[in-house]
Amino acid sequence: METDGNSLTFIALFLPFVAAALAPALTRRMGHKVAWVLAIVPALLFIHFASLVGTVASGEVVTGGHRWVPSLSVEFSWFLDGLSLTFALLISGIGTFIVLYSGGYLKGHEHLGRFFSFILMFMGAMQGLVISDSFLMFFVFWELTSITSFLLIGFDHSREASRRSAMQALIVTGMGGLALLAGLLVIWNATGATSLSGLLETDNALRESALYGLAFVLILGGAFTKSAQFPFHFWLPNAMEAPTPVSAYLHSATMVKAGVYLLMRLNPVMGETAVWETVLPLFGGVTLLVGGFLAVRQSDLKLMLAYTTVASLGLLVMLTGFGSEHAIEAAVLYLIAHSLFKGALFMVAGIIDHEAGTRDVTRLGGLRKAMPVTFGAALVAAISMGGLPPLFGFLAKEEIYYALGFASLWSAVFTSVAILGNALMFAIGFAVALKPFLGAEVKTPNHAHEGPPLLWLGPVVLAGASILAALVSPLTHRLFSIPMASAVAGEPLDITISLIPSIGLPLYLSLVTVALGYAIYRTLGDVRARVAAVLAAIGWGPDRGFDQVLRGIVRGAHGATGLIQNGRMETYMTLTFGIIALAFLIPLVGAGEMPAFPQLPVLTLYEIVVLALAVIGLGAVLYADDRLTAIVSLGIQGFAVALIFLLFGAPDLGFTQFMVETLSVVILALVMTRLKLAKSDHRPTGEKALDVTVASLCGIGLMLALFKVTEISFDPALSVFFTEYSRVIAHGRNIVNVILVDYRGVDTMGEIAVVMAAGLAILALVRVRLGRRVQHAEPQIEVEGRETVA
Amino acid sequence: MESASNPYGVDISQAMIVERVALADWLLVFPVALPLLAAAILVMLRSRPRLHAPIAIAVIGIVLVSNVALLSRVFDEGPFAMTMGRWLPPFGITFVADILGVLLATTAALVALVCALFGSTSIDLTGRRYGFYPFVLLLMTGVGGSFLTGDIFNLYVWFEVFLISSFGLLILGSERAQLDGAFKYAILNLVATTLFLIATGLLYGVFGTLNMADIALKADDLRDEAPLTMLATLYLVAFGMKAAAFPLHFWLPASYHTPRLVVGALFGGLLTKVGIYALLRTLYLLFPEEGGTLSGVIAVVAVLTMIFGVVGALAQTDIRRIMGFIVISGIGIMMAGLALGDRTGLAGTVLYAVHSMLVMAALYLLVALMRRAGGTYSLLELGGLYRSHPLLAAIALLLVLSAAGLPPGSGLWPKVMLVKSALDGDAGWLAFAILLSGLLTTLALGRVFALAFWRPRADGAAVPATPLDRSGLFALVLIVMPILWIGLYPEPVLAMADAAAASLLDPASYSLLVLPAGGGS
Amino acid sequence: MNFSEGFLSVAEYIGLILLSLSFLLTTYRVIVGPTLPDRIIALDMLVVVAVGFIALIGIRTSFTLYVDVAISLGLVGFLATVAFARFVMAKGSLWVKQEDERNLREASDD
Amino acid sequence: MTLLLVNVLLALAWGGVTGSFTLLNLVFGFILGAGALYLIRKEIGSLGYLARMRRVVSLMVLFLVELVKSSWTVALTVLSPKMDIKPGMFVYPLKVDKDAEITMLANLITLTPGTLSVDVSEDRRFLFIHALDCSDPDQLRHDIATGFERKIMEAFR
Amino acid sequence: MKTLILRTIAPYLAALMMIFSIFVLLRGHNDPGGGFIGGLLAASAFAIYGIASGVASARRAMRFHPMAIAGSGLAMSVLAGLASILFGVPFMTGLWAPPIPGIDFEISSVLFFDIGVYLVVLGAITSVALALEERDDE
Amino acid sequence: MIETALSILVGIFFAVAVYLLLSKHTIRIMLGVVVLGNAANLSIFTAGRLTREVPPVIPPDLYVPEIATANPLPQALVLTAIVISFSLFAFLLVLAWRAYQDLDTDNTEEMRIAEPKADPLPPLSY
Amino acid sequence: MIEALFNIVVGLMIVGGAAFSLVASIGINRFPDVYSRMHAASKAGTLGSGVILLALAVHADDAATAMRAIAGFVFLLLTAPVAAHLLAKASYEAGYKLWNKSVKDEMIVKIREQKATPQLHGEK
Ligand code: NA
Ligand code: NA
Repeated sequence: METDGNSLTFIALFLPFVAAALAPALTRRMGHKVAWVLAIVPALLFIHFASLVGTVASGEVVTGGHRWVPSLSVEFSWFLDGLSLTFALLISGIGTFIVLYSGGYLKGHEHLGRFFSFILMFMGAMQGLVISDSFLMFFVFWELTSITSFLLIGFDHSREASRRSAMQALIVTGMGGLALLAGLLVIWNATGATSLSGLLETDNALRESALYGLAFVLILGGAFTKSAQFPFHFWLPNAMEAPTPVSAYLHSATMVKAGVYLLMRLNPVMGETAVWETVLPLFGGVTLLVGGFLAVRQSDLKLMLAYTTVASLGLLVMLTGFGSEHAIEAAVLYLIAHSLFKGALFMVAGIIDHEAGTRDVTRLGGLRKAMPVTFGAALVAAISMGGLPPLFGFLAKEEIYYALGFASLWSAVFTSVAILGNALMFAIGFAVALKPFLGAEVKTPNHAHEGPPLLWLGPVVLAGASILAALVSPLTHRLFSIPMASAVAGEPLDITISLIPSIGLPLYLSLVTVALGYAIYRTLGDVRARVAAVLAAIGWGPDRGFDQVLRGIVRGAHGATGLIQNGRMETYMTLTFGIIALAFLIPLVGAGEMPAFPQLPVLTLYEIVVLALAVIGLGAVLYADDRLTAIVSLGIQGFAVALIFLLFGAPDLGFTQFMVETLSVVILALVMTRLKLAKSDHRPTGEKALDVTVASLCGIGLMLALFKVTEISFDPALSVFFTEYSRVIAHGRNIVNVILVDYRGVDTMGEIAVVMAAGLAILALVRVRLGRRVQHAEPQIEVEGRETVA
Repeated sequence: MESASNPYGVDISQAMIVERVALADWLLVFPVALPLLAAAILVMLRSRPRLHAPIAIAVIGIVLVSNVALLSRVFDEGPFAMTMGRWLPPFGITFVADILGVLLATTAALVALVCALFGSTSIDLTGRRYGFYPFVLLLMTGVGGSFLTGDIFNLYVWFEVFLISSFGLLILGSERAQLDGAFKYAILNLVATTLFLIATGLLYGVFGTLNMADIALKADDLRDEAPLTMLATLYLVAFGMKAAAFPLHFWLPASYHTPRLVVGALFGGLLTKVGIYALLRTLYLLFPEEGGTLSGVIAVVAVLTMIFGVVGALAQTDIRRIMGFIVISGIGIMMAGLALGDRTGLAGTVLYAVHSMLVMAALYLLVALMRRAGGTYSLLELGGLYRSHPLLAAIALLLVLSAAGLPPGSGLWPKVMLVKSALDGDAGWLAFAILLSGLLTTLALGRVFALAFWRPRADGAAVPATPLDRSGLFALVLIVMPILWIGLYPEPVLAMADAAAASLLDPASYSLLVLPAGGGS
Repeated sequence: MNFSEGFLSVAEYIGLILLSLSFLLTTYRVIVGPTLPDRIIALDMLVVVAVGFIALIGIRTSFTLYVDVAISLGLVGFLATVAFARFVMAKGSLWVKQEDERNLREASDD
Repeated sequence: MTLLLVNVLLALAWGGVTGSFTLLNLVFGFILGAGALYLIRKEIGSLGYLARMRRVVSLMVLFLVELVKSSWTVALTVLSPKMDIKPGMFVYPLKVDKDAEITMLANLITLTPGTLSVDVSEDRRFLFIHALDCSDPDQLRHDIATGFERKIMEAFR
Repeated sequence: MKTLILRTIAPYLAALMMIFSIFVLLRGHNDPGGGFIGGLLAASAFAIYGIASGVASARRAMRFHPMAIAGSGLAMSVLAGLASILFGVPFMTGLWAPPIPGIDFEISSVLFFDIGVYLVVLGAITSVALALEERDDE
Repeated sequence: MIETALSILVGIFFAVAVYLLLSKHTIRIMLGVVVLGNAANLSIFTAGRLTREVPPVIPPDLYVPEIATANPLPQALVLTAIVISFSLFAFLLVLAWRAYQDLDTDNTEEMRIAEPKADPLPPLSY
Repeated sequence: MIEALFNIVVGLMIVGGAAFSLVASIGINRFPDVYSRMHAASKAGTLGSGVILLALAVHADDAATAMRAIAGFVFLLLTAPVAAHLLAKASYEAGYKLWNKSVKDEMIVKIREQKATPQLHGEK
């Protein structure tokens, strides 16, 4: 292990965020040219990571970290091996050109600064994601990529489509993120590892754990949503609502690959199991085909590319899942190739859109003269995408066919899938790269000409990189492909494929692919129509399903909430008291806390009369047929209670109860003079039955509780103490009052606070009144001097 | 002093604490005594409402500082107790400064300070004359007292103090909707506190004591003969109602959107959390075994609450009402930790409580400013705020993320802890529910963001960039800072939450702290 | 216990019984009304009887502290009656009408 | 001067109520009484005291006798198996004209069973009285005029 | 209310009730009574005064706004509790001055606390009663 | 066991309180509040065990009472509770009146301002 | 001896007072209308309880208690007639009629006068 570059990596993790914070201010000052300044940041990152390539290529791993949340065993730690370093290089490298490209593409946009800020934040998040070591740090950055992409997709927020796509991406990837979190925590549980590097050292622990299945499903939930695997693929094409630099960066080269990264990262500890090798290829294959077919239908350049991206991601997942050495090597090579050519093609599509004013492939043609540089870059990228030599894509495609072959029926199926998928991508790639440039000139909304270097620099460099990487393939392999593939496999691998084709099955398969692809390319118009017809016949897709689900949720929520929180006090009260009754009764019955049959009391005649008085008073309150009678009757039960207190040695209580009961009646009478008086409380029979039941159960519950409590022998220690010291230390003979003002004076302090607050609140109620009976729409601002009496 | 207070020659050490009290121990009293005194003085200064805001803000600020000092002392040197009136515990009322109570009290003071600042411009002179600041101070007194007292009946009293002050705040202004909301709020809360009172009466009848530490000591001996499960259930229902747990939550959505929003912020920030706090205390300190019996019920309630809350939020058009339901959803999440009952889960609940106090208050303040910027509370009409008020939008986004438990908000960490705890405890379904509620919260609040901020206004007109009042925005920024801080560097608060959880799981040490002699009775 | 004490004790008990009966009878008037002032008078009298009852308990228990309870009750009981009288003045005419109607209805029921 | 007297009386009452006639307690009672008088400062007219003590006592005696007598009558009425009453409302023309005197007269009339002061006319010239036995209102008017009213005028003028 | 009899007698009754309320307050430590009951009695006195002589004259008799009285009571109670900070004893510890011969009650922080209770109850309840009566008078 | 009698009485109080609180009419709910308070107070009083007629007051000539007195602590608790529930009651009553005044109803069924019946469906778009 | 005499006097007063209260409570049930019931309530009732208070005064050991009991009696005498007056006046003004077998109603004139005057209630 290597811990060199510790502090630099630490700085690298924060640098993009610092730049993001500064971007708006800088942009305000420098305009779009700020791109040159801001691009220094990813460039520096690239240089930093490039400096580590040698170390990593020699088989070492660069790690480092700081304490972060030790209470939760969360470190702020990073881990650079072949896999993460390659990703980091792609992110920072492509990121450099994306920043530049953005400067050209959004020149003059009023929120350019904000855009830079978002895209730099995203860059920081993505970079953090791939080099994180600790699980939670990984998760945090994972979620940050979702959130920043939400902001970027919704950048053009005044359009509903943008907002919809942003929400869609947030929800779908958010859902995956939560699955991922759960998955990581399950893995933590299963293996005890809290970091990726720690996990990789556990070998078979996870595979052999009973939690493997759960972890697998959850991790796949994260990976598939992020990498737009069927049936979660729909958000990605919709995300094309984002400005093109975003599509080029997030939705081709970086973020969508996070899912693939996750699968690759976990392959050494989760792969090579039957489910892994079944589920991943299956979903990957389906995604490849779905992506390919849907791409054919499109005529929008970006959408065509988006669907091929879906297809490519399917291919990568399929390969990763396949699990063989060649499959992993193929996945690694294809991932690198795809990042380069897809990034370039998206930028090309953006340039065309920017310069010609449309991205509709059917309305474009003959731009090669006006935009030669762009055309060159597009052509090179398309060739790579088509898997033709001498580009890196060719190496990848050859390796794919090596990996799949026709070894078994299982692999034969996937070989066919791969051929079909690659052919479709071939066709689309060339459609994007050639159609707008070749043929007769078509009149476009804008008069097209070559864009500024800020725009074409990116595609050119990426296209060049595709060539260069292929030309020096042994070096590329040694520095990037082999360390990465080894990391994915969890064991040293070797990659030897080069531009010099060896005659064999892979080459034949490539030729078949090219032939098929060319055929599709030639008949693209027909195919498009036919696919469109098929899709129209199906008439439904997960994209529409998303809307339906969402509306369903909102409607359902509205209905359900209206049912429960229905605004009716009666419902609230009945339910509440029903639960209170159960709270008394269930434990008494269920937990064996039922009281024994209580001893019957011996009472004097006048005690009986006083108790009876209370009951009579209550009955009178219940049966009173007007409210004033009820209030007067209320006085009876109140007096009876006071007399009970007096009879059982509580003069203070009786005293207070008399006063309070009387004052209650007084206030009732004062208030009643303002109420219109009508007879009331005739409840329908059913309701009455329910109310009586609930009320009786509550009453019985409390009665039984008191039976139970009073049958226990009582510990009078507190009162003995109070009595003992009431006079000799606390200077008072009235023990109750001594308790109130001394032993438990704090209670009384709270109590008078209540009294004062009640007085104040009542005063506010009585005095602060709306002068007129109008509903004020503006509750924040109150009219002065509403008070009538000072 | 000694001779004056003891003219009868009684050995005072049998009844009273003889050691002198260090001045630093008074930090334990200030969170209750100072706001109470200030409230009294403001009521005396009724006719000078202009003095109210400065005095109240100053006093709350002092309390906050004193709380922070108390927190750092407790965290460094361990908990301590003070028995009021010098009477030996369990005879006097004991206040206990343990990490759980002090952490929550400190957060509460911060929320109160922010709301007091916010109110200094949003509450007019009539509102002040009729008690806005006294009510805020009394609310703080009640909440602070609840967090610090070690006596169950005293807890009831503090509950009533903050309840009545919440009534006062709720009706301030006397709009029609306020009166309706306040009526439901008041009656249902009265039922809850009365149940609390009845349960406490029964508890006293069983144990003969009110000091929580003393009860905890005695519970084991009485476990066979006393109806402890029933008592635990009664407390669960009473505090569940205060916490607005489903299906005892009705009062909250009926009322929280009706008062001034700064009041909503105070309520959303403080009140329900006191219910959660009380549940933690009763179920883990007083009835650990019975709480275990009830954990299944609590877990089901937790799930229903968190899902119902967020479903309710999705159903609303009025952004104020959305926030009410979001508050409820958070309660469900805290109850999940309560049901799980391991150290991670409890720490998650405590941390979530801190997070929720800050975020819910901030959300209500945000709504107030959104209303001021956008002119309406209706999601059907709001729009265009992203363009007109970018700072507000940024804060809104951060709060949305916090509430949904996403980075870099403060909600992430407690949620991680709770999910971890659920998975550790083989309660995968609980973990699933927590995550699902997080997702739905993202949806509900994400929609608010998309509709109110991103979407242009329906009439197409640009929203004027009305300058928001300074102190309001300042207050919001002030409360957002700790939210972001917890999101990025949760360790200090998390460590405290963890320590609080550890102490909750060790009721014996609490008892030993309060009753060094092992109980006087 | 000598004769006079015994006599007193019996007298106290008889007094309590008589007052209890008085309570019941007065309560009966509170409940049956028929008019609002009838109920109020009866409630007022209930307070007065309670004053005597408390005084009697004071004698019986020799805890003379009850006398203050009795006095205070007399004072606030007066307040209640005043408040009710005020109410009758403000709203009484409404009640007269309602009660007349009810009495008529009851008369026709018989 | 009268105020001072009333205050002293209040202080003595305080001493009686608290059961302690020490100087300090009386002084305290005096202070309390002064406070109470301050509260009702608007209502205090002039009241003569000591000079009329004898006549006041005479009034009280008359009242007590009347009280017992008529209580007995009412008790008999209540308990008689066939209740034979002739209630009614009559007007009593007042000779006293000071508020305090009118009030005292009305209250004494009320306290005496069988009669009940219902109201004083606006011009304070008439007292409306309800009597359980109103068969001979003139007799009732005469009894009051020569009884309570005359004694009150003797005592307070 | 418009009645000569009540208006004439109410002030005296009110004064008597006030005195009695103070009596109940001061002896509360030794016999039933105390600040709360005393306060209620005092509030009843003002309520009767208000009903009989009009709210305005009741307010004039009080001089201070009843809520201000309540506030001063609460402040007094809290300060009585806080006073113990000066003596190194916990909050709310009773501090007793040497007894004064001839006076039934002892001067102490506890007494001030109870007086605070009295004032709070007096102020708050009176405020409510007068506010409600006032509405009716309109 | 006098406690038995009072326990039954408390049960009745509680049941009546609940029944009144389940009414739709605010004034009846207010009556329920008063009865509920009494139920709670009596239940504390009963749970603290009962003693006949001996108040917890030390006679002037003693330092400590000679005979067993009623348990003073529940009395103090109930006293606090009475005061508190009275305060709350007073507030609620005035609130009910104000609600009646401004909402023109004393029927909770018709008090639907805060949560109106026709609650609009939130927007389904984005 | 004095003690015994006091005891007997107290006992008689108690029974007498209580009996008077009982009579009063019978009275308010037997009398035909609200006005005649007031006679029972405000006098017989007051007297009954008053006598018991006086009994307490006689029975009390110390002067202070005796004084307070007498003060209580005086309070009763002060308040009871006022209460009765208020209720009677209010009832009459509200329109509660006298018993239909009443022999006279000379107050009806006054009510007619009042109805003619514009302000019915209100102090100001
Ligand atoms: Na009902
Ligand atoms: Na209560």
